[in-house]
Amino acid sequence: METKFSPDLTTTLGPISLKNPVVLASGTCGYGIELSDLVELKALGAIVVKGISLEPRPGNPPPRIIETPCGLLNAIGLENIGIDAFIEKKLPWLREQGITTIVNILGNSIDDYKRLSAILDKADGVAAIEVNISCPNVKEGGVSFGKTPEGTHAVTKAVRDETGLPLIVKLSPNVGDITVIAKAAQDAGADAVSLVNTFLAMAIDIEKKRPVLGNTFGGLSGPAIKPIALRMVWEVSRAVQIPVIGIGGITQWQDAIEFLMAGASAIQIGTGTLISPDCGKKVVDGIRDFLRQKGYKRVEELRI
Amino acid sequence: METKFSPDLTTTLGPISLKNPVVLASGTCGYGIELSDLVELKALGAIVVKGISLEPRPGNPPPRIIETPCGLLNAIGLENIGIDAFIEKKLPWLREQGITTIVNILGNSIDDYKRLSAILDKADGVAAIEVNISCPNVKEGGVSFGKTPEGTHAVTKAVRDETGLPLIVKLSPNVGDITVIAKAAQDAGADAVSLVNTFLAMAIDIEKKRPVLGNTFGGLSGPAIKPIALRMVWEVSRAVQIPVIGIGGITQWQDAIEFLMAGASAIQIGTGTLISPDCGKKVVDGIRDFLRQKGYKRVEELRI
Amino acid sequence: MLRKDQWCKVLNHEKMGPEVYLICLESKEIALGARPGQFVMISVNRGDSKDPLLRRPFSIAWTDESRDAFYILYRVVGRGTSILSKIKNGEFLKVLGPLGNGFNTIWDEQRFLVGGGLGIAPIIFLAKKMQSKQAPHKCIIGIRSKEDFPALIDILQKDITHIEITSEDGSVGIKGLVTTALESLVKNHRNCLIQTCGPIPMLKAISEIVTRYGIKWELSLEANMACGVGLCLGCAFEGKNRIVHICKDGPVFDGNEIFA
Amino acid sequence: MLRKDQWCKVLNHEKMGPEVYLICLESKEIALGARPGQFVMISVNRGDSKDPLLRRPFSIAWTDESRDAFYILYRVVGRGTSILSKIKNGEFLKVLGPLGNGFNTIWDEQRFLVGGGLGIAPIIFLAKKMQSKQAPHKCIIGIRSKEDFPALIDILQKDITHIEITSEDGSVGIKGLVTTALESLVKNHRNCLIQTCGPIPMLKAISEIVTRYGIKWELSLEANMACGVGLCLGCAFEGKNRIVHICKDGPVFDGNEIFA
Ligand SMILES: Cc1cc2nc3c(=O)[nH]c(=O)nc-3n(C[C@H](O)[C@H](O)[C@H](O)COP(=O)(O)OP(=O)(O)OC[C@H]3O[C@@H](n4cnc5c(N)ncnc54)[C@H](O)[C@@H]3O)c2cc1C
Ligand SMILES: Cc1cc2nc3c(=O)[nH]c(=O)nc-3n(C[C@H](O)[C@H](O)[C@H](O)COP(=O)(O)OP(=O)(O)OC[C@H]3O[C@@H](n4cnc5c(N)ncnc54)[C@H](O)[C@@H]3O)c2cc1C
Ligand SMILES: Cc1cc2nc3c(=O)[nH]c(=O)nc-3n(C[C@H](O)[C@H](O)[C@H](O)COP(=O)(O)O)c2cc1C
Ligand SMILES: Cc1cc2nc3c(=O)[nH]c(=O)nc-3n(C[C@H](O)[C@H](O)[C@H](O)COP(=O)(O)O)c2cc1C
Ligand code: FES
Ligand code: FES
Repeated sequence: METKFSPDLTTTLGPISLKNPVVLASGTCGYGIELSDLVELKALGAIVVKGISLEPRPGNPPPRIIETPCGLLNAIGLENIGIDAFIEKKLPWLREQGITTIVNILGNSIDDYKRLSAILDKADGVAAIEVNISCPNVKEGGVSFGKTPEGTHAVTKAVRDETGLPLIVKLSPNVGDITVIAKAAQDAGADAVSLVNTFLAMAIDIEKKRPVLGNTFGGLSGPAIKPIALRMVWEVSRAVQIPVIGIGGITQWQDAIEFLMAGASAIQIGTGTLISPDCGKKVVDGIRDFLRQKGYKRVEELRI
Repeated sequence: METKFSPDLTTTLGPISLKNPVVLASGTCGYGIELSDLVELKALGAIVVKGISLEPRPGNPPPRIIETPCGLLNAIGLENIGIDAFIEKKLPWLREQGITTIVNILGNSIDDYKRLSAILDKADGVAAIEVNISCPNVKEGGVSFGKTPEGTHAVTKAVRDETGLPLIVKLSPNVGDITVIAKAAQDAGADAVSLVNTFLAMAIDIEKKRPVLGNTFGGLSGPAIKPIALRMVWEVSRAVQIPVIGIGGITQWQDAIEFLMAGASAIQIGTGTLISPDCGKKVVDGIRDFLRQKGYKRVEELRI
Repeated sequence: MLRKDQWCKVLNHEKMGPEVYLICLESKEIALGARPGQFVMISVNRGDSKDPLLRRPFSIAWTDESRDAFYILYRVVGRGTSILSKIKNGEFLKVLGPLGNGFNTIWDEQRFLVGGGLGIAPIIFLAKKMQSKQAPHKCIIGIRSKEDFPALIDILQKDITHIEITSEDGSVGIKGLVTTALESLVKNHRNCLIQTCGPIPMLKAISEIVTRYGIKWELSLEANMACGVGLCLGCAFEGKNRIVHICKDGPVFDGNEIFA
Repeated sequence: MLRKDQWCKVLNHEKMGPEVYLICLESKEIALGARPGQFVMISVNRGDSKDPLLRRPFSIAWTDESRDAFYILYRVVGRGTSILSKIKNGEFLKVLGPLGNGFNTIWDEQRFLVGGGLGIAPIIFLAKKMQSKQAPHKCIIGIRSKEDFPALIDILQKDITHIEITSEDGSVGIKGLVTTALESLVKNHRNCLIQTCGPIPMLKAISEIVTRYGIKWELSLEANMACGVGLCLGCAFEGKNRIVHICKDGPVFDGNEIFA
């Protein structure tokens, strides 16, 4: 009964084209190499490396993670090796492997973002920049830009002015109306928006009578947040003209289909990879089978 | 080894005092009577009845509920019998049973809230009014007030002017900074704030290629949201001087302790009762045992 | 009301077909107090897991007073039923019930008990009740194929005297739809009561038959449920003139209140 | 690296004490390739449940090459281990491993293998390895009481030749703390290597001993983990001069890098 054709899984995010819509999310696939013996990274649409800042960052004091019902609460605090070490030590391997690499960047000031983009603009092997203005786990900078349309516009424009690289702006869900923020990113020249980053949340250790995480607050990810993330992707897809990358709680192919139906052009998997390194690969296979079984020829036909 | 004293479970919410801090949340305990053969309602601090409007409301088209990972997505649409039928048919029974009854009200306009409060002000057996400005499941009115400090202030003040009854304002989590909204409620004369209501969310039926819920969007509740709700309660408790009632994903006594440690003076259980009618009773017992075991004499000593 | 939330021991759990199971649970209260058409809400999550979060509603398929037991017949369709299918004898399940109104059991004339697919569960209970009361009845079961639950068909053919089975593939009983069989029977029994449970298309087909012949009928409905006891108002169903709540107004309704 | 994500069959699952279990899982790769001190990440959720969400890390307690099997010794402390404890023989668990670096196994002088509480798991593996290599070693196990896992104590006393047990309540071996026993042994063996796993207070006490006598030591640490393979940076631990990541830099560290 099944049609036996091979559906076209490619998807375009403005200036870039991916071989399939499944991308590994920043902070959950290291710099790629950590996963390389466990999964074939080239089978994925792309990977987004751990958020990079100008200087190396040590991250937050432990404990940094705790499980919650169907969720993961983390306060890594953007520990990373810094842009120079990244370009010198990590990027060449990614380039040689032919892995489509998106670089997630984070700064404390507009100037940080400018300098990071200028450096990446000259680097070899960067498919796109994802601007993180939405990480809830660092005190200064970062997230505060993502809270207002003005901040979002300013950061996006600063990066846009520095580089011709495809530019994705990653949005925070910790806002009243996410469509307003998405439009600001679009207006400032973003090629795509990705959403969502983690939800600001916490857990308390009742035996010790204090917050579990060293940082008090953390970011909530995983299946728990999927219904809220999906709603935001649905809303943003209807509010902007640029492509939307859906993120939040995707751990199986059915979740990915929901986001693609809601209007996403691609999806990212975060916590899913932490639980099962081959999550992304299975999602790719599942999407292909679903398209084939339903007779859809292209991913974008899924859109409601 | 355990000290065998009996801790004092009473808690005060401004003008009212509850025999213990465990309250059943609006929309999850009907009008009380539906639960009466399954649990002893008098063993609880109070119950908040289903949101009441001036006129009866039919609610949203089905399907109205769907399960999500560790969560419940609902779009009941505030189906209720209307204030007159409530006062005539439901309130007398609650009063006779000696159940501390908080009435949750919802209107489309400031005037609706005024009229509802005026009516309740004259009714017999109302321990407090909980003003719902945060239900995501109705198109007009309600939730839009809860989105801004101005709207929150206006509704709260209108109700305050009509009644001397203890006044609780129930906050929406679908905002950028919930402390701003909480302060607006406090400034307008609220005796307490309760938070959170449900998170605006959705699910898609991938076989039917359309949203699962008849209403497209629904409100997410249950353990999935607990870490976010807890963070909001922590923040609001530190931002206002009035008592805070913590709500969101409490299904066991340990959850309740987390909220009380975060700063809540009382807690409400919603989805927990739907899953197990005796959830509230078990939470009361668990809190008592924990206090006894740790040597706390009063609930408020839990606060961090 | 007799309803109660209790831990019930699994006395027996058997596979009836590729995806269908019959589970026998211990409960004196439900064994003695349940009426055909009533249901229970079962908590399927294991250990301290909070997912799946909600209980699952299942009709009581029949009771066995001699063992203080009742049966649930279910198909594995998703996460909850898949977890349920792995429960072993001797384990315990949290069960809230019996819930809902149940079918009319005090009708003196002929009655036709029509079950489609897994909707046969409450119909079996009703048929067994009528059989023991020696009330005039005929039970008509429509299934896709005997292959769906061969072991169950054997049980039914042994236990239910007045049974007629139709199967879409002809693998057991009459080949065809249950509604064809029903129509040929009711033609000569207009003063009968039809009591039915099954998929919506079957119910709609029956509604045409009852309208044609002016027959009384009762049907049992399904909806997603969170509480099963009237607290959440989640189990709404759009009847002909009003929204009904399946868990507290039903699950059994006068057919004419639901379909035109 | 040999690590792999695979379904492993439960060959045996036994209670060792009120809250302690020993589970035997089938895996040729782990049986042959694992080193003492390495661990695995086990997915404990049943069916399609998404809660508990994360895998749980457990040390490999020992391997049995003849059966292509490895053992995990664990205590029920929360939701994950409670669900794990209900797994039956013949069921399958998803296991990622072997992970982490493992203990130094190429030291020629005397070594003292010190395990406290459930930290004995990787120490047993190491002791068995040293025993088969006939390397000079002594295994010192400190527990609260034999009552915590009587069945395990019997196994250890049978299988591990150079073992000394201390118990806080004196129910088995020497009454007292493991560190007291250790100190009296190392006094005369300064050119030894201490390899240890156990609760932080025990590690701190050992750190005082090693400082006093200037002894080399390795310890195995624990932290909450999401991935176990270096992706999330969640398993950070504040060492003396730098933050380490337990899953990829460890779980075994030079003791002097961690404690002053
Ligand atoms: C009154 C009543 C009696 C029922 N009796 C039986 C019976 O005897 N045998 C049997 O096999 N099934 C019966 N059902 C249907 C049964 O409840 C569902 O098949 C079951 O809930 C599916 O759970 P799942 O986790 O496997 O599926 P999932 O699809 O994973 O469930 C997701 C959610 O949807 C709900 N859901 C999915 N399908 C249904 C459905 N058809 N009806 C209600 N809720 C649903 C689940 O309860 C859960 O909340 C009955 C339903 C009702 C309302
Ligand atoms: C490298 C390593 C090896 C280990 N080896 C063993 C062993 O051999 N035997 C044994 O009994 N235990 C061992 N542990 C501890 C074991 O992982 C925890 O006891 C277990 O994860 C608790 O899970 P839970 O769901 O029952 O507890 P919960 O408290 O419900 O777990 C909640 C969360 O906290 C994490 N967590 C809780 N306690 C610990 C802990 N002590 N270490 C790490 N994470 C924790 C869980 O993994 C989970 O993510 C080891 C831990 C690590 C890091
Ligand atoms: C451990 C961890 C680290 C993360 N680090 C980053 C980061 O460096 N930059 C970023 O933009 N997002 C980061 N995120 C957010 C994820 O990329 C993703 O947006 C979020 O986890 C939601 O997706 P999920 O539910 O699939 O995990 C991190 C998430 C986790 C769990
Ligand atoms: C089925 C359902 C109906 C609800 N109806 C109302 C309502 O009428 N008024 C209101 O203020 N909140 C309503 N709520 C929100 C709850 O009172 C509570 O704020 C929310 O569910 C979060 O708590 P929980 O996670 O414990 O369920 C409803 C929630 C559910 C699940
Ligand atoms: S399922 Fe809750 S009211 Fe019917
Ligand atoms: S547990 Fe993820 S990096 Fe160590």
